Amino acid sequence: MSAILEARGLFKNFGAVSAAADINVAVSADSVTGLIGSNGAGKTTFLNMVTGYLKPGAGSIHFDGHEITHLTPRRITQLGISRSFQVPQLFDTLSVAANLQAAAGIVAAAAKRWARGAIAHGRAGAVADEMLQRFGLAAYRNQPAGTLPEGVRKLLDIAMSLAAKPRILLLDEPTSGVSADEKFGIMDTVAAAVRAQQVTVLFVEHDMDIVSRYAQRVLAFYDGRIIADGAPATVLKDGEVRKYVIGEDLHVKH
Amino acid sequence: MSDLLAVVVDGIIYSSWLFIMAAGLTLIYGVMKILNIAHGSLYALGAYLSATLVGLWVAGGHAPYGSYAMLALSALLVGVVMGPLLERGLLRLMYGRDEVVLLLVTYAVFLILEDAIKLVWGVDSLYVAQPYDLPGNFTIGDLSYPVYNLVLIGTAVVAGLALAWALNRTHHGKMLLAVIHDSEVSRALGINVGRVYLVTFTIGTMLAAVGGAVTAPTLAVSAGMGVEVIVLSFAVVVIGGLGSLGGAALGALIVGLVRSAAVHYWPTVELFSVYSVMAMVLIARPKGLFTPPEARRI
Amino acid sequence: MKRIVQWAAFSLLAACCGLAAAQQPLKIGIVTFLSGPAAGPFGVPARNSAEVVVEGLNAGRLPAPYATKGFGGAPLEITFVDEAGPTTKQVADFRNLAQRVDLVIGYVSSGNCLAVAPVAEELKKLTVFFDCGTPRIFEDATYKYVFRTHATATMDSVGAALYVMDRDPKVKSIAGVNQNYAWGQDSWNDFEAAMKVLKPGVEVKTSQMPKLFAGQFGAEISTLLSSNAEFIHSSFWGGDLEAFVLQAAPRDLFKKSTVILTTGETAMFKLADKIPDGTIMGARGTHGVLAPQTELNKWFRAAYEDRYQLSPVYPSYHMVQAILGTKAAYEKAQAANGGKPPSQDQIIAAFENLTYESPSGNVQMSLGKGHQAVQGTAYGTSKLVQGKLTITDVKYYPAEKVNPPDGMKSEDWIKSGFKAK
Amino acid sequence: MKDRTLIVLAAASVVMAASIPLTPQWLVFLITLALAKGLVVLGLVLLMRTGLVSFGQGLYYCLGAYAAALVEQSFHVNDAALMLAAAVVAAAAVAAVLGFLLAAYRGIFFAMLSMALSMILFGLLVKSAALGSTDGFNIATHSLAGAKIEGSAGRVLLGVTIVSFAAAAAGLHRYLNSHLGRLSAAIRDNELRVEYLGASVRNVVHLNYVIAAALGGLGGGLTALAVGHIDPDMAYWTTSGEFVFVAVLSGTGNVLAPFAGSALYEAIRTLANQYAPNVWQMTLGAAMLAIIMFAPDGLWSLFRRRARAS
Repeated sequence: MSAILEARGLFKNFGAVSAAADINVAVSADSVTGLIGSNGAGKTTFLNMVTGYLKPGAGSIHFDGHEITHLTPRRITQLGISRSFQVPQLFDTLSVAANLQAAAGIVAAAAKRWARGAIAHGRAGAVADEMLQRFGLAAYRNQPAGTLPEGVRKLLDIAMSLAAKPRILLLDEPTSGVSADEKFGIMDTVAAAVRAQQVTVLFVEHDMDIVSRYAQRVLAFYDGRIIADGAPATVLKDGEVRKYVIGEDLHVKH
Repeated sequence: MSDLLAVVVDGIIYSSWLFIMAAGLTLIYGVMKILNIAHGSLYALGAYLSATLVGLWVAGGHAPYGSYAMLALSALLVGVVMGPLLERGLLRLMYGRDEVVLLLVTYAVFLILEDAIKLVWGVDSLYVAQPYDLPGNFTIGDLSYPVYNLVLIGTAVVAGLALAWALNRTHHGKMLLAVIHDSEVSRALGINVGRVYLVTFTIGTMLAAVGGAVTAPTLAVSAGMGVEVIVLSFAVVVIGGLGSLGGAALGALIVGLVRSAAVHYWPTVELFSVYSVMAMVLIARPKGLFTPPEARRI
Repeated sequence: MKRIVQWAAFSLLAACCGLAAAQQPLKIGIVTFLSGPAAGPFGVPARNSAEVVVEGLNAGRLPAPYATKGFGGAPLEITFVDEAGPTTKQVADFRNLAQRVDLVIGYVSSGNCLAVAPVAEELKKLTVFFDCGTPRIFEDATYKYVFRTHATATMDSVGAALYVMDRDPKVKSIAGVNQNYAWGQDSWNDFEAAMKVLKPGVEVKTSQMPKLFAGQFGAEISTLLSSNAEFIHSSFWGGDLEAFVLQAAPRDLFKKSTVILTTGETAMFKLADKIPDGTIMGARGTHGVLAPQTELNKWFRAAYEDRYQLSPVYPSYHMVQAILGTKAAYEKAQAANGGKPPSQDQIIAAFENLTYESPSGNVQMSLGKGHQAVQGTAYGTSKLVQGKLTITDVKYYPAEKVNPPDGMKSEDWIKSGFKAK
Repeated sequence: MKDRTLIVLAAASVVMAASIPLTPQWLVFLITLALAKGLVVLGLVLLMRTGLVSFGQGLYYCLGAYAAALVEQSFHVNDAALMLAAAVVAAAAVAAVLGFLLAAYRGIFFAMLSMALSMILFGLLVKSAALGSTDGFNIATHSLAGAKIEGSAGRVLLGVTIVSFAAAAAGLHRYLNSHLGRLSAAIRDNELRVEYLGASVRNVVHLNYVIAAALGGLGGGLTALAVGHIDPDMAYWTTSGEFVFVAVLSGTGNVLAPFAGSALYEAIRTLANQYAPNVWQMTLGAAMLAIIMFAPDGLWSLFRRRARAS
């Protein structure tokens, strides 16, 4: 299977701190990859570089064959990489439905101009309804996003990034700030939705149970480097990983 | 050459006047996120009161130099009366509202004070030149300047240094900076934000009044004098970067020098020199010269 | 709403036919600055003047030829409107006022006069401008219902130039400091043009144009000081005028150059001890201390001073001149109408090309097809005598010497070298 | 699907248009003015929906007025329709250019930069003696789309203004409920997310800025025709401030609000001026405070509450 996303020799420093040191990854289409590592290990930095929020100091990122290293987040989203946020980024005064319609509408409107990348189909309204069903948000339809409980905000945030009909979805700690019993519910919903849309997924996660249950492949970050890469079973057993990632950090939330 | 010297001297005199106004404005904005249009009327209030008090003092035949005390007194009075009155009586009911709404509240206050001043002092202009004439003149090159201008410059410098010291060296000042940085967190840390607001607004009001008081002797205190000042000090504050004291100082200096250069070399553009500077600075630096760093959002 | 319509309709009736009913009071709307920077120097002295004069007229206390009560026996009722605010507001207020009064006297600001004139025409409402200066009103258009009972600002600038020539025929250099808006720009342009005609080759050192109501003139004064001009022309008024004097006098600008204050008379009582001797003072006509010592003027000064403990200044004279001009026209029309109260059209017919006496001397409505007054003017030099500012070396200039002939634009008249057509 | 706003708008316009002949001329003028200013405020409402407040809408109000007047003065075209067209085009054109600059600004800086630009126009006009400097100049309107309207110009103009406002309000209403309208609100709430959904915040802001300017220009043009006189004051910061005030007073909830707010403002101002000429500013200020305190979301919120209650 060919790589849909590929990072080659990425470097990024914040002053003295090295957030990425020679990151090389190839992600194959329709795979689900978990990114683990203690805080400041470079997971989110990696996400931010892929989505163009940060520019790498060196190295290049390729999506579906073309280089996207120096594109703006908007352009990258248009090409078909969308992300969700650790702290949900919603339109708080708009209703849940309107949030999704805005997201879907952007694609629908844009489809006329750039058919490449995101495959836009269906009217925004239809897509929004589809998402409401798929994420079980129908009950909140007309409620302003600002008034939703955290778990629902997380789901809406992810639903919006999926409403853009991406080919790659990046989830930044999808279950952080959510009570333990909600977590699996959220992840199941997301997994189902993702399967339905055939999206390649990368997600940052601290909860190793979640990782081992949903990821087909795990990348362990430490000091801006990838110290382990492989199937969950093997990676989570890896000595360095146990020492640097799980050892101190297992089940640590913030 | 002496011409250039004149440009600088005139510029600095004008800048000092601007700075006294801008300092209060930027302080209030920094802490309370209120762009206070009423600042102009408080300036006028300071001018009217000092004109009255100095007038009485002189009429009373007291020691002429006492008139300076009158200037200080009136600024103090306006500050401690109007500051708390407006903050406690009105603004406090508005906190949490949109910045624009707060701005309009101060605009309403401005309208009300304009008429209030008219009702108290009438529409005839007042003037009290004694403090201005008293110290005589000094000459630079072949130009003579009233020594009073040095008082103006001095007031500005002292006010600036005092504020800077109070902000960075005193406990209250540090609390203030904390609130400027993030009022939510400060609340969480147990800082009495309400009190900080009261103090800030009172100091800001006092600065406006000081501006009025030191200006009163140099001109005719007349209706509508606050209007012209306010947009000018807005420009200075925005140029310098909202909430930044150093920015206000630099902004005042730039505006002052540009204006006096325009007057000397190209009088016809004096009218919009200030706004052109403001536009150019904002185009070059969208948030003004000195701006606080922004936190990463994701 | 319905009530408003009826009431409006009624007052319209009153406007057209009301004059017919004898002894029924005449309603006069008076528009002048009651707030803002122009209230102190112009608006309020004018309002005071209106009150004194109307009171005097209603009591029949004025000397001949104005001894009859009110206007031809009809008592006067006045309503004041604040002139402060943008022209949209002025036009709105005028349209509103026009419903409630028989005639309007008002407007200090030239912009407001320009804006209101066509509206007065549209509403067919007799309107008398009492103070605004721009010559454009009757030079750019002709009106039936609009009159102006004082000379334009051109007279002030030309008069100032003539006086400079009388003071120093060998004048070599001039400079100017005027507010950067229409009044200041026009005043300076006319003065500069007149000087260049009267004294070819005169050097213009600098023309300072500070923003209106700037209040701080340090830099301007420095520039004027280093310009070493012999004469400095200024049409400053109000707070700016006072601030300029307060800031310039201590820096010896008045010693270094001779300063011309074309509206200086408005400040001469407040700033008596501040205006240095030798300053050229104007009053925009033979008003105030420059007015002739006639019975009428004596009565006016006495009545005004006795009521306000202040001397009347030129805006006060402009106001009384407007009221008396209208009275003269009204009574002339009444006489022509066999003693019956005249119609508005009859008043207008009588007003055109009218010549009448005011406390400031004779007024001839000879320009703008008989709607625009001309008058002589005068300038003098300030001199402090026992703490009281007096005007010495007064020179009078007859109307035809300082005003263009009818049908000629002021600008062209000056450029032509003051030639008649 | 029925839309109450559009129905109310249509009904109100018809009633107002029908009552024109009965309205006394001074009231005709006030309503025309209120509607013309209401158009400028409509533009501000759109900007506020996008999270932006312009303290320089006077720039376009003034541009529109001068464009209309200059068409009349320099080409002797005194047909209302053409003059208004010129007003809209001039304003929109300038905004299209300045938009590239302003679209990058937010919050108080957007407000201040737009104010600075408007004050620069004010300065330029004051300097231009040819345009009468601060005195401005008069303009006359003799026909509307070819038809002579002398004598009844005021009433005809009110008709034109009612139609323009109704059309603009309806159009804006539709726009706000379209995708771009939703996107504008989204930008106000969270720009970052909009970009991460693949839309260009700058483009939307730019577009809304131009629309607002066009409305401002139209309002200015109508004001110029109604007043028959123009001057640089229209670009002075206090004029822009008045518009912002009316916008906040009205509330941004509904496109009908700006007329209500604008009318109330003119009413307060006129009455205060007639019955309290010495303290009319104070009256205005007090009224402002009262409204800000008791109708936090603008007058419109009052209407809505009433509607719900009944």
